[in-house]
Amino acid sequence: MKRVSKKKFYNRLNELIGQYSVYAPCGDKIEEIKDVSELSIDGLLTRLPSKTYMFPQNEELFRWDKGKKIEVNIPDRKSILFGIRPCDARAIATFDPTFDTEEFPDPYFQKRRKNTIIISMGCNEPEETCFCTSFGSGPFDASGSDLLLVEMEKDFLGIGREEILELFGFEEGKGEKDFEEIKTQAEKKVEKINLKGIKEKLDALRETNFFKEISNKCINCGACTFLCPTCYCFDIEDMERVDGGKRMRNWDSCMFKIYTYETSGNNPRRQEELRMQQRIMHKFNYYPLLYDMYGCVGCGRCVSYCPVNFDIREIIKLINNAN
Amino acid sequence: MIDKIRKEAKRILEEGIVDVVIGFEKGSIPLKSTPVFIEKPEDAEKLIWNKFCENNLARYLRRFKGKKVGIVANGCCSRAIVNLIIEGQVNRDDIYIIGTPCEGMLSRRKMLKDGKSEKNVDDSYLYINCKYCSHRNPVIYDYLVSEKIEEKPAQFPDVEEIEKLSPEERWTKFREEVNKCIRCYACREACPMCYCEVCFVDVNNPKWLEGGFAESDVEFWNLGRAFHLAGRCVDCGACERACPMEIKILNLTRKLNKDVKELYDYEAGLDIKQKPLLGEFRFEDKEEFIR
Amino acid sequence: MKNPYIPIEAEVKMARFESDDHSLKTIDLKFVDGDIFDFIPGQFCEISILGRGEAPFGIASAPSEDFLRFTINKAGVVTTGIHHLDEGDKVGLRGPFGNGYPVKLLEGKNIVVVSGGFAFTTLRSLIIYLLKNRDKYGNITVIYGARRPDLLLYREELKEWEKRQDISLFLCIDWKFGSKGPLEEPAQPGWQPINLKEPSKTEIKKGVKRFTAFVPQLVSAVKPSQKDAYAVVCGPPIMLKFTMPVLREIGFPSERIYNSLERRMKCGIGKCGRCNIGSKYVCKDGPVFSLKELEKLPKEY
Amino acid sequence: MNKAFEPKIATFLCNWCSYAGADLAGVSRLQYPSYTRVIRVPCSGRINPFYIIRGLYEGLDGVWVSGCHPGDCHYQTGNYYARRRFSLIKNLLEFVGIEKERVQFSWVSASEGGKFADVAKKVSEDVKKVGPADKMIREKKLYD
Repeated sequence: MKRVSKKKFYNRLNELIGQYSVYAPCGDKIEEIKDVSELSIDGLLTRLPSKTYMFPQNEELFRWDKGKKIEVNIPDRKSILFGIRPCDARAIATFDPTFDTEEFPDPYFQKRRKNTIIISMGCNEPEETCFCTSFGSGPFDASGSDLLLVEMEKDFLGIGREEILELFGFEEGKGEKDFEEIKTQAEKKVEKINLKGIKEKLDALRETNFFKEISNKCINCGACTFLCPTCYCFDIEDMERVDGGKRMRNWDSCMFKIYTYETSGNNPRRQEELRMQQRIMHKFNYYPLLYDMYGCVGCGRCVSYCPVNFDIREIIKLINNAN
Repeated sequence: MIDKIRKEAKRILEEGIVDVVIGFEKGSIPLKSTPVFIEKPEDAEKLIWNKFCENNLARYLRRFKGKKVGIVANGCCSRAIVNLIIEGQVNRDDIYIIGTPCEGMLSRRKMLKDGKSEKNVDDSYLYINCKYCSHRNPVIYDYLVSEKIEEKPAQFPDVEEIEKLSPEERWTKFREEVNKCIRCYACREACPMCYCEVCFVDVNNPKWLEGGFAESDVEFWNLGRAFHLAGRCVDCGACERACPMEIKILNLTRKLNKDVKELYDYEAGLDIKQKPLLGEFRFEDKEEFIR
Repeated sequence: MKNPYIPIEAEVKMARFESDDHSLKTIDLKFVDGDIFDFIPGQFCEISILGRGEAPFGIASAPSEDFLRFTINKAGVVTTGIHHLDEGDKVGLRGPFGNGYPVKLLEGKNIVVVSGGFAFTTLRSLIIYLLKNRDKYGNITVIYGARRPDLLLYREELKEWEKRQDISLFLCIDWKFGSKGPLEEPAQPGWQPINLKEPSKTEIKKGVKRFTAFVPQLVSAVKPSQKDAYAVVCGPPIMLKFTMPVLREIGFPSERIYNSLERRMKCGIGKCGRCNIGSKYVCKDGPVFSLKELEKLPKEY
Repeated sequence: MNKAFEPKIATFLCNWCSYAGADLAGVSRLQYPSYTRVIRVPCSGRINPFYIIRGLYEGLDGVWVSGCHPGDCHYQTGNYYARRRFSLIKNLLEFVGIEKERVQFSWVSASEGGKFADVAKKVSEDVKKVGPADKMIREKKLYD
């Protein structure tokens, strides 16, 4: 098992801040840091998900000047995304099939993705809202990260790509046993929900009254989708300024009435339950169907921040029971 | 108290007085109660009432148009119902109100932060609007589950504290709070009074503000939403509790409530015969600020 | 790497109002640099007016024409912006997006085109394409209706097609000033009434091409043969709702009814997430679906 | 910035009184600062408080609304309703820290050309005193 002392690791990270832009959790958000001392990774999950980095809340697609001459600036800088949790790291991978398509590649996402080293931090103490193990993953799942750190008392254990391990000066050492123990302990704390056959179950429920019955509680705010690390819906909006303008890409949410509202006044998802259904179906039916993966990583943000406690885990259980 | 709520809910469902009862059940995470919609009398056992019933159930009433609805309502919820009736959104005859005097709800997040549990918590963990609540008893009801409790006069020490600051300090405070906003509109959707078909942020002609997350946009949004509640806010605090970013939205709405109370001696949602604040006027309204 | 979000600059070569009330405007575009891309009838483009936004519109010109034509109803911010355009003005264009009509599949078959209102745009593209490659296709029947005569698009071309022998065109209008409800008498002189209660019993005289009716009733009256035929339908949701049963009654199986849908779109490339019907994106996998495909999807359209 | 600060003040004037008052001030050759940008509205009751917020959002240094004296409204009661809205929005804006000088209201009748000039002077001075607006302004320029 590769390991390195925390001190050495942080020193190395500090050194790299010149070469790379380092983004890390700072309080509620993921922000660029200029020094390791700004870090605050004590909390488990940042309130805002990793997509705030990979797919910012608002991003400029292009701008134009007075003569309407279009100019595109895509930031191109090597970066390190440090200290996010494994679920957040895997969430970034769920964006790939949508944004990294062959026909219409998304250069903004792609460039950032290619330039970023993702260093995630295993969760020794998962919260009770976590349910990552349900997706065949877990609090120490290294898939999706270039390097996964396991926090020991004084050291970090590292799992990941060779060259990244080398970059941070990891050395061969012991620790398999400790790691196994931490891992089993942590996994025990995470609720595992049965997702077997959920896609087919949802197919069967589509034409029924199921969603109408369960969706009464949902108030159709965007808290779940905005805090969700895998939700990627966006809106394109022009912003005009005195000397030109810019076209922005802003987060949007399938929970909003206006989201599908057509100019003609027709709204295919006028009813609240249809919008709620869209969210669940997208995550557990369309995504598995199209890309063979779930559109959910089990981070539990929507569970803990939902204003009305509309628990996605409970919905899955209801779906399981409905069949 | 819970028994009485359950019994009454069961009775009105059995006798066909209502089609559905809106109340609270135990939530899936600790220190949380969650809205529940009871349609079968036997399900009435699910209903609970505790210190964590923090949503305003009046928010759901408009969904059940044309149905007879029973609702478990405390002071602020009943005020919201009154306001909805005044504004012609719901019909008094369609609603059966199970009134529950309420001593305030506890702030779940604050308790979690301090590691408090239900047992070792005190009144300092009450939500700010509950702490200074002036209408703890439901203002209208068809059935009251317990004796009315003592009312306190409306107080706004939290607002007064901010008013004492200098403009710059107030601005910094406002900015700090509001800039957390991610514009998920949870405040709007949780609010019983925010029922516009198309919200002012969603209108694109006139386009009041841009859809981005720039400081000016979130400031406009929060100010605009607060102002739309002038004279309508029932001070239930649902917006602040719903906010995933914990913005102190109540600062703004409570300031408006304070002004409304002081300037016009008006409180929203006390009586069905009341007129909306901005829909009436008095000749002697104050106008010192006008040159 | 090609950036799919960047619009290409195009110039308005022709702009004219289509209807008397100036609610419909037709613009012809050409790229400032380079020729027009190749496309299939039924595909759409995103037209952007910098500063106002962009919106998707079906291409109304055929691939054989040397311009891109769009006919646009004034409804929102972008469309109002387009209505303000004059010849020589510049717009941004992205596209072509979507799958288009299955022109290869239609080869050798009879084709029934049903359309209502200004949804006729992409069908004009299709009809011109079919006429251009006339020998590859069988009988072509076009049934097209609008509220008023002036809301029928491309009236010059319609007149021309009415005279042609190799395409049978049936037009209808359903609106008369001051009238309420369905019309039993001609809405305008020259527009024959049909039996609205039992439209299938109406006898259509040879040579009569103009009727007073709603589109579904006209379809029922014309009774286009389903034999070896495909139906291509595009129109407002309410028209689709009533036309589908009529086509089924005539005997069109659902895999031979093609349908062009519309949805609110932003990106046009299957990313922004709003135009899906079930697992299909209207912008990427559509906008043309066969009824058979749609039956498999949730009833959200 | 060497140039003296010249504020921009959006001025909403009621068609039936203040606008005529401004006219009278002009006809009477009364002098007042030219920082006001007049927008004529049918009544002070027409002023959506969002206009005021929007004005600040657009980067204006001040917003001044002027209507008829209470009792004189062309539409009988428009200014009474407006008065309630104005006092609430003014207090709210002050509460969040917008300087109170930036948002001003006045009653000026059609015959008060003198008062119009006076108020215009006072409003301009007030706004000038607090300096350029720096709060709630959306990004104005993209290029430097």
